[in-house]
This record gives sequence, structure tokens and C-alpha cells, in this order.
Amino acid sequence: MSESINHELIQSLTERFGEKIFGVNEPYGLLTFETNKDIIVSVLEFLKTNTVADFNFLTDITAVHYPEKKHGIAVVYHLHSMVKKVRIRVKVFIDEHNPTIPTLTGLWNAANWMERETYDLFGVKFEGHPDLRRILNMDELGVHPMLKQYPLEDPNRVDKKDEYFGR
Amino acid sequence: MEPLTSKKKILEQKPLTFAERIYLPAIAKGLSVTISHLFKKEATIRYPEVQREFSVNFRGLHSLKRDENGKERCTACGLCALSCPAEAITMIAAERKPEEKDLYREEKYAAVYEINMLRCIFCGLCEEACPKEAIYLDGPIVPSDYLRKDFIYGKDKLVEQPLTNK
Amino acid sequence: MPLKIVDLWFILYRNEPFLFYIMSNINIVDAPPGIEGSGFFATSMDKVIGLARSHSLWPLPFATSCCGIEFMATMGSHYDFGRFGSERLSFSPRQADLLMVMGTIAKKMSPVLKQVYLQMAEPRWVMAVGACASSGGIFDTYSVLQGIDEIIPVDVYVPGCPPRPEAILDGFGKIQELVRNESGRRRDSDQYKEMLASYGIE
Amino acid sequence: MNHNQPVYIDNDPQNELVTLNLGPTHPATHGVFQNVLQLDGERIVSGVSTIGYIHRAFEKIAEHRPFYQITPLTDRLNYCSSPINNMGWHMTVEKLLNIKMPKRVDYLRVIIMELARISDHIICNTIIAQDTGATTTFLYLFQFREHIYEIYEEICGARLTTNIGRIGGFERDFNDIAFAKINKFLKEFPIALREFESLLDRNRIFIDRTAKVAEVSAEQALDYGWTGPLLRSAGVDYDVRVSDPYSSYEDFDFEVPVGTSGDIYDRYLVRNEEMWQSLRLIDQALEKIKLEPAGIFHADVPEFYLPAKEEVYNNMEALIYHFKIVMGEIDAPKAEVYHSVEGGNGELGFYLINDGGRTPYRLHFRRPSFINYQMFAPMSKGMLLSDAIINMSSMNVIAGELDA
Amino acid sequence: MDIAFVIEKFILVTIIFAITLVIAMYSTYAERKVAAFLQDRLGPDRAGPFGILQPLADGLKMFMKEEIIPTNASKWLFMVGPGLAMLTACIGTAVIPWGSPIVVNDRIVPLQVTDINVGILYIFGVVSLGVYGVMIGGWASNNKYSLLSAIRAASQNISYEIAMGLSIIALLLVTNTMSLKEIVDQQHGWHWNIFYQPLGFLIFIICAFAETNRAPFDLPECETELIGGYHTEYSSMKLGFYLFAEYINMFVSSAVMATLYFGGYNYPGMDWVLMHTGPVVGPLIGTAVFFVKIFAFIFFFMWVRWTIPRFRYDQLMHLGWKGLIPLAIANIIITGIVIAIIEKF
Repeated sequence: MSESINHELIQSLTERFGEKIFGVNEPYGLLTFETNKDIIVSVLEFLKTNTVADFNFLTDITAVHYPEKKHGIAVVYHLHSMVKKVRIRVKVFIDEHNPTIPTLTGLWNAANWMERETYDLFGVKFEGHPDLRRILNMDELGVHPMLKQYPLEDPNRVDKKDEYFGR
Repeated sequence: MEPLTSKKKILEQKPLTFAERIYLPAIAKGLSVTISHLFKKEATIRYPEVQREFSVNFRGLHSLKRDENGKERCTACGLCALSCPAEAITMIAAERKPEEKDLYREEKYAAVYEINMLRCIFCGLCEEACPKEAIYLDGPIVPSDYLRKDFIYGKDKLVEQPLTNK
Repeated sequence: MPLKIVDLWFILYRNEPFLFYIMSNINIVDAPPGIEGSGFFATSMDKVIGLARSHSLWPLPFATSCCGIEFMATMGSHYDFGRFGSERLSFSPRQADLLMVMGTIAKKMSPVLKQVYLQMAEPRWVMAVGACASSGGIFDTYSVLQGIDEIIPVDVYVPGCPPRPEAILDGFGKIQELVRNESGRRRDSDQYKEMLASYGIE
Repeated sequence: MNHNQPVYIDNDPQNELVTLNLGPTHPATHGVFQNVLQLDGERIVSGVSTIGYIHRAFEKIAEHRPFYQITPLTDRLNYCSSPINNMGWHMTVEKLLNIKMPKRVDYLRVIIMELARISDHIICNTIIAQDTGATTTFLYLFQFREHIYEIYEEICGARLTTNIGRIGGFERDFNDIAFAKINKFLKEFPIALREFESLLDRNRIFIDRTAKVAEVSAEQALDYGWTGPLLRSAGVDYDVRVSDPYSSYEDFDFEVPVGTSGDIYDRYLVRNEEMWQSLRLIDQALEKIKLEPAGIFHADVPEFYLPAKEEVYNNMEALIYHFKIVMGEIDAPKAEVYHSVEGGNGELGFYLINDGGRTPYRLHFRRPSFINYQMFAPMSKGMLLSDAIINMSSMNVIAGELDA
Repeated sequence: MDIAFVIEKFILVTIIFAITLVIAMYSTYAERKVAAFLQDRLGPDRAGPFGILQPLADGLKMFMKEEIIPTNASKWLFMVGPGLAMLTACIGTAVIPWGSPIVVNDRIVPLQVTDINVGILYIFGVVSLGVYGVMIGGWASNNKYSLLSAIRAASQNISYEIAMGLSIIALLLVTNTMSLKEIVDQQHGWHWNIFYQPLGFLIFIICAFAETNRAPFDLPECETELIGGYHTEYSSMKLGFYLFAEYINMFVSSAVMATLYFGGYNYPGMDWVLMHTGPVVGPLIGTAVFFVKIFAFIFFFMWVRWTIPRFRYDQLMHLGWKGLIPLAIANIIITGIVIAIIEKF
């Protein structure tokens, strides 16, 4: 069932947005496509209200860092249509050095903390977000730790004594 | 909202009856339940004196095993250290000398084998990773202690007692 | 391994009568009690107080994560922390005797933990329960403190992730032992103040 | 500390409002998070939540660990029901690797996951009771968590952070003691649960404290991304087990309880009813296992599932697989996968991107507590302090899951 | 006034004071044990046999603990608070008749410190003072939780005192006296007031729970909301005084309830016992019966605490003003009508 819905969805999306929907893929039956940041809000709004499947539930917002790519940060949205039991994944690749993207808080209140978390970990600036500040880390941290260039351990740490670690 | 499944079961909040509104019956009922526990056998295990029985699969203190001839099984392959998510295992491998043939089973052995018990999370991955059945987490709980450095357990604490009368 | 001040403190305190004996191997006969210092009455008073304190340690459960749930199990009917006179949890640090740090202490949390420790009234003891509080455990990351002994002095460490309630009770037994054998005026001594000073307290 | 955080000024003598700092170590914040509330008398005017007090960088660690070493990490997400997280992660990887599980393993997983759900709901519901002042109920039901721990211990060897199962099955078959303990639990727990309900269900003090407090409509709940018992209490029968069945949940006959108003009493009722449904599920699973061939506890995938120790000794191929698996060098397809399970607090999602390396390229956890909890501050407006505290406990915010 | 009178009263006061303290002390122990047994646990059992020395250990520990006075606290009031709480809790015992008079060396010794003819009013006065300890302590701590707690305590106590007073008025209609001694003597044998005033007793006991800040009315110190409430900032023996005062209050209100409604030292068949045991042992048996009643009430207090959830602040006020007060007034009216009818015919 979901395959036919996926097909229909992509059709209606391309009808509406044309070539700005690209990279369509279906890994493990989950419809995935890419778009760009200018129209992301209207794409998601369209998905929220369309007739094929109303994606009224924002499951998740996160980001992925691909340091080797030109547009190095992918912001990934997962939407869910509870009635039709379909999920959809939307990706937007943005510039690593100027990571900005419009906020989704106007569509779902749930986006608020998800975006704050993404900002905290990846430094993605969500334009128009009402309260964009760090959520998990301390403000003093200074870096966005999930970016690939930062190590897992704190390199400047003083609180770790090697003699206690058997190495 | 429309039902998403056929398995929906709506739980209605029943309005309070008069008897419930005056508190007392529910309180009396509650009191009767609690007082009935006064006469039940208590569930408590008096710990330091009475030990609760652990499951045979319980993951406690590690022990480095010896084989049936009393030789140490560990061959210092390092898989346990690799598989440890907490990076609590350190080992230094050494070559076995001919005269140590009775001590170690394989040509390589762990000269130093240390586990930092404070970092260990007792997940059992080292036990699974070991291809030589050399490490098992079959001991009791790890005792607490006063100093952090006392928690680095070396081979003196980890290796099984040698077979008797040898 | 360089000896830390904490270690020194432990050696000085835990083995008070044996210290000189071990270190110098010179046979020094202790002055009979009562000649100087606290004297007989005070020492037996110390014992009584230590005994009383050890049976009335009110814990402050600084439970942040998993170990907190095992602490609940310790409080529960099967293990019953109350047997040791400790079921009266005091969430107010003023009233607590034993700070039980259970769970990961992130760097964001560490000033809070220190604050709680400072607010506690003397005598106070600290127990680091579980791998995270003691050493950071598996969370060797940029945001986690690698052991609370970096910010506050710890008396007893309990290994395990999380420790079984048996292990927590075992650690508690160790604390009780400490409390029982402690001199009543340890808290006024220079070594103790020095130890606190090494943590930047007072 | 937090420079950008809105600061309430409390020095103005003309100010009628009081700023109250709830947390991070307040007894009612079971876990650590902070709420700075402005009170007018006892009524909350506004509030700001601060979280991150035990942020442990799960997602960063996951990028540095092979797949099988991430299982212990997932234990520590929602530590009240770690097996669900473990299984959810295993199923995600199995989905990535296209492993088809034998039915018996699926049913065994259902047993463990439903036990975990019961233990999670025990915590939450007794904590609600505890925060309203009925401590004793907490201790009555908590004894049964101890029994669940015993069952876990029989299977995996640990009590709380279980690290239960492996990618591709379980580490060992359930032994007879485990089955005996499950049966004993099924017999004894309903009596205790009924007793628990009789203490609170129709007690007016409890109903007054919880009913019509913190009501949430279905639209609001969906807007804020609620899932799990919280969403169901608001009247939406969304359950991942039904809408997107995993681990053969489609074979089972059970109901999805929903509330009507989304208030705290509804949440309590939903969780209680889910415990009953979980008992039903375990019962059915035990029946179904009898029909399956005995002794199967993992899928037949030698390239992903660690071979038995004797095999490693005697079989070269097994030894190679053993080393490869432990080193983390398994041939996983380069792909991305999203899998979700119904955790104790809602939809627990794993978004995994694999690029063929030893470790995941990126692993993101959709943590229900994190998403559920963000509504707390907006919804506390106009509540009394006492209500806000029960509301917090009824949201069952697990700090480990909240902060990752 | 002779010297023997002074000695007699002095001994009596000392004994009562000591007994009060011991009972309060062991109430803490009992509370922990009762809680434990109701919860399938064991409770303290390490300090001495069966943990019998637990209260001593707690007391000694608290005496030896460091005292902290918060920097911003109002120092003087901070110190006065616990003492006041303790004092007001203790002086309530002065008018309670502990037993019928005993005869020693041809001297009639009443087992009551003083029998003032407005005993009930005295009790009321003392009880309403009790809230000052809590209020002052909460206010002086300069802690917001304590302050909230003090506010709660004050409004709760004032509200419930009204209902309590009204329930007593109905009792006074029955007894026609305010002297506790006379009230007890009227309840000779089986004629306990509980049989004439069941509703009044119900209201009274609910108010007693509220006045002593016990669950389900323990709002001023409810752990999960206000941490420790008014005593959050207190350490060492000042905290001990507060905790102690709570148990003394419980003891005193149990004694008052036993006196007013359960016949004090009266019990069925007491005439026969008095005749056969003599003027010293007989009254003392009555005293023992009185204490059994008190212990039963204390147990009830604990039993309730470990069973029921607590109220919310506004619900508590609701219950007090809209539930108990009208009920108490109705009780007065009904009692009045019934008495009028009985006197008429």
C-alpha cells in the first residue's frame, strides 16, 4: 500500500514544486527526497495539508554532517501520517560555513526543541526561531560538538588522570 | 480524532458517586488494604547477613580462567579490550618462554591484565568477545572501596586460583 | 604514581595509629590515653557519637540517572535501606549526612553538585555510586565529568553500572565503618582543612 | 550560568511575583532538569525549562563505536525500560542488514519488551502516587519490579542496564527458571496491580488531584509531538506496535487504551490499562512459543551473530566471523534507515546512517521524553505548584532519555 | 498552699514532661516501624535490638551536627522558631487529666497538673499558638520554599481551627462544662462522648490531622513539593526540635481526642476494678487505659499517613471552609434540637 502512496506523493510534489524536488529514493520503503532551503517550509506545509496523505505529525528534526561535501550539513526531517501509516523523510543540504535554514516552529510547536538541539549540536541557525539557544550543552562550550572535526573526548581536559584509567 | 486502529479502547472517567464524594469509603478501603500488609510476611532480605541468590548468568566480577591443566587460557589477543565500550581493559602481551609452558596455554600471554572496575559497566561484551573462553563475569559483586586507585584490578585479583595440590 | 593530596589524607586518616609505624619502622610507644589531647572520656565519647552517627546517616540522594533507579530498589521492600536508619531521605542538604551521588555528573551539573556539597552541614560524607559518578564510566565524552572526585572529596566508591542494591549497601557499610572509627574532631583538624582547600572549598 | 536564558528579576520590592527555582535536584524532578517558575501566590505565571544537566553525548559516542557496542549505550537512554531500547536498536540494525527473525525470537522479544513496559509504567504510576503523597503504593508495586529484574537477570545477567540480546537474537535461550519466573510473575502481579488500583482509582483525594488537571487536547498533543501514553491519554490511539508492527506484534490480540481528556488521571488510567494489556501480551506470547520449535533463540546469520564458543574453537570459518564481528567489520549495506518502537514513553526512533565503516556514520535517537517534555513549561501556565509537580511526574520524564 | 503541693505538682510536671518527650521520641521510631510493616519492610533494626536505640542515635547525631544559620536569614527569629514550636507543643499537656486522683498518705493527688475551668479554651489557645513556630521558622529562613510552607501552614491552621472549635461547641452542648476533668468524669464507664457526638468526632479528628500537619494535610512540609517546607534550612537539633514538636503535637492531640470523645481514663467495668485494686493501683490502671487509647490514636495517625495521598492547597481550603464548617454548624444545630427535645420531654 505504501508504495502506491509514495508514488502518488512524489507525483503531487513534483506537480507543485517541479524540479526543486530531487534525489528521490526509497530506502527500506521510506520515501526520501531532497529539496532546498528556500522552499522547505512550503514543502512541509504542503505535506502537512495535502490530500494524498496528511503528514500531520512531525516525528523528528536532526542534521548530519558530511565534511567532504560542498553543502556539508544535511538537515533531515521525518514526518508521519498516522492515518495513512506512511512516513516521509525530507533532506535539505545547506552550506557548512553559513548554516541557515528557515524555522518550522510556525508549523509545529514540537519543532522548537528539536531545532534547538540541532543548533546546539550542529550549529544550524534556524531563522525565525523564537528562542534559539543551546539546550543540552553549556553555553561556554563554544563549539558545536557533533560536527565531525571535533573529537569525542575533550582535548583540553584536565579532569582526567591517566593513572586512574589503567593506561 | 478518528480512530487509527481497530484496537482502540476508550477509558471513560466515571463521575464520582455520592459515597465516593464523601471520601470516607475510599479511605476505609485504603486503610484496610494497608493494614492487611501489616500481617503479611515482609519481603525484606536482611542483606549483609542473608545473601540473595543470584542467577547463574549474573555478570559480576571478572575472572581469568585456567584450563583443565591449570594453565592460563588468555592469549592476549586483545579482543576483550577492543570490545569494551568503556575502555576499561588494558593488557600488555608477552611471549611465553619455554620454562613457562606450564603456566600459559598459548605462546602469547597477558603479562599485564588490568581492568578498571570503576569504569567497567559489566555489560559482558568482553566475555562474548573472548575466543579462548578465558574471561568470564561469573564472580560476586565487586566490593566498594575508599580509594580510586584500588579499583584497578590486576592479574593478582582476576586470575582464578590455581588448581590445588600442584 | 604521584601521591595526591586526597591519598595523603586517606593515609593520614584511615591509619592514624599505624602511620608512623609503617613509615619509619621506628618503635615509638604511644603515650597512654588521657595524658594529653582528647583523653579517655573524649575518646569513648567519640566512639558513642560515631556509633550513633553511623546508625543515623540521612542520605541526600543526588540521583541523576540509572543508579537512582537502583537506589529506589535499595529503598524498596526487598532491600530496605530503612534497616540502617537511613530511610529518612533529606532532600535538603542542610539536614543530610551522606551525599550519595548516583549517576552521571555532566559538566553542566558539576557546579550544582559542588553547591550542594557546600550547603551540607558537617560532618558530611560522600559516596560515589556507580561507574559514572566515580569515573565517568562509558561516557568518556566532552560533556561528562570524569569522576566527581575532581570537584568534591569522595569517601567511598561503589563500582557497578549501576551497582546492585547489594553493592550499594556494601558501600554504605563501608561508610558506616568510616563514621564509627572517625575521631570526633577530625573536621577541625588541619589535614581535613587542607584536603578541603585542595578542592577550593573555604 | 546560562547567559542567554531569560532572567527573572527578583529584587524589586514592588514585584508581586515570586521566582521559584525547581530543580535541578528537587525531589520532584526525578532525574535532573530545572524549571524556573514565576509564581503568583501558588499559581504559576510562567516558566522556563532548562535541560541538559546530564547530557552525555550519546550520538557522538555512537559514531565511535561498532554496532554491538551501542547496545549498552541504549540501555542508558530510558533506563526504566532498557530492554525496549536494546531491542529497538537491534531491530534497527536487523532492518539495515535485512535479517529475518524466526518467530520464536520475535515472541521472546515481545515477552521481554512487555515486561519492560510494565516496569516502566510501574515507575511512572507509582511516582505519580508518591508525589501525591501515597508513598506506600510505590513500595507495593516496586516489589514487582524486583521480580522483573530477576527475570532479566536470568536471561542476560544484569538487572537494570540489561544489554539484553544481540543483533540477530538473544545471547542465550530462556532457561526453565526464567519461564517459571515469568509464569509466577503473571500469577502474582495482577493481584498486586488490582490492589494498587483499589488504593487509588476511586479515591477522591487522588481523583481531585489528578482529574481535570493539565488537560491536553489531541490537536495540542500532536502539535507538540507527543507520543506514547501521553498522546493516547489525549484520545489518539497511535501506538507503534499497531500502526507499524515490529517483532510480530501483528500476531497478537491486544487493545490500545485511550483516554478522553488528556489529564493526569487519564494518563494514569492509560498506563494502568497498558499494564493489563502487556500481561495479556505476555500470556499470548507464552502460548505461541509452545507452538514454535524449541531451542531457537537467534536468526541463522553466521556473518552477523557471534558463533558459539565451541564453534570458535573448532571451526575456522566461525573463528573468522567471530573476529570480524568483534572488530566491527561486518558487511552492512550503505544506507540509511529509520526504525521506531513503542518505548515506555512513546515512539523511540533510531535514525541510522551507515557508510560501510566500522561504526555508524550518524545515529540519531528520537527520544520521546525530550519531545514530550518541551510542553511542560507552556502548559504549566495557570497551574498551581502542586499540579505542576504531579504533571511532571505523570509525563515520566527520564533524564537519561531527555538529555541523551 | 503548702510545700507538699508544690512538690507534688513538680513531680507530676516532671513526669509528664519526661513521658511526653519519651513518647515523642519513640513515636519517631514507631512511625518508621509502622511505615515499614505497612510496606512489607522491616524498618530500623540495626541500632540495638530491633533498632530500639534508633531515636537515641538520631538525637545524638543531631546534637553533634554542625549548625548552619543561612546568611540572609533573620538570625534571632531563626533560632526562636524551633523553640517556640517545641514550647507550644509541650504546654498543652498541662490541663489533660491523666487519671483519676490517687491517694498517697491520706493525700488526694489529682493526676492533672491543673484543672482550670476553661480547659478547652486553654487547649485551643495553645494549639493556635503552635503555628507560630512554623510560621516564624519558615519566614526567618529566607527561603522561598519555607515561605510558601509558612503561608500554607498559617492559612491551614486558621481555617481548620474554626471547624474544630465548632465541633467542640456541639460537644459543650452535651457536656455543659469546659473543664476537661469534668468532661472526663461525665464519661464514666461506657458513656463516652463518641456515642453522642460521632459527627463531631469525625470533624474533630480531621481537624486534628490538619492542625498537626499530618498526612493527608501535610502540605506545609510535603516532601515532593516543598522539599522540607518550613524546616528546609534547619540543620542539627533545631531541625530535631521541629520534628519533635510534630510528634508531641500528635501525642497531645491524641490525648485530647481520647479525653474529649473516648472517655479519657474511663473504661467499662472500672468501678469493679477500682474497688478491687485500691486507691493507687486502680487509678493507675485507668491511666494505662488512657495511654492505650492515646497509642491507638497515634497508630491511627501513622496508619493514615502511609495510606492516603495528600490534598492540594485549594482543595484543602475547600474541604475546610465548604465541607467541614457547614457540617460542624449542622452538627451544632442538630445537637441543640435533640437536646431541646430531650429536655422538653
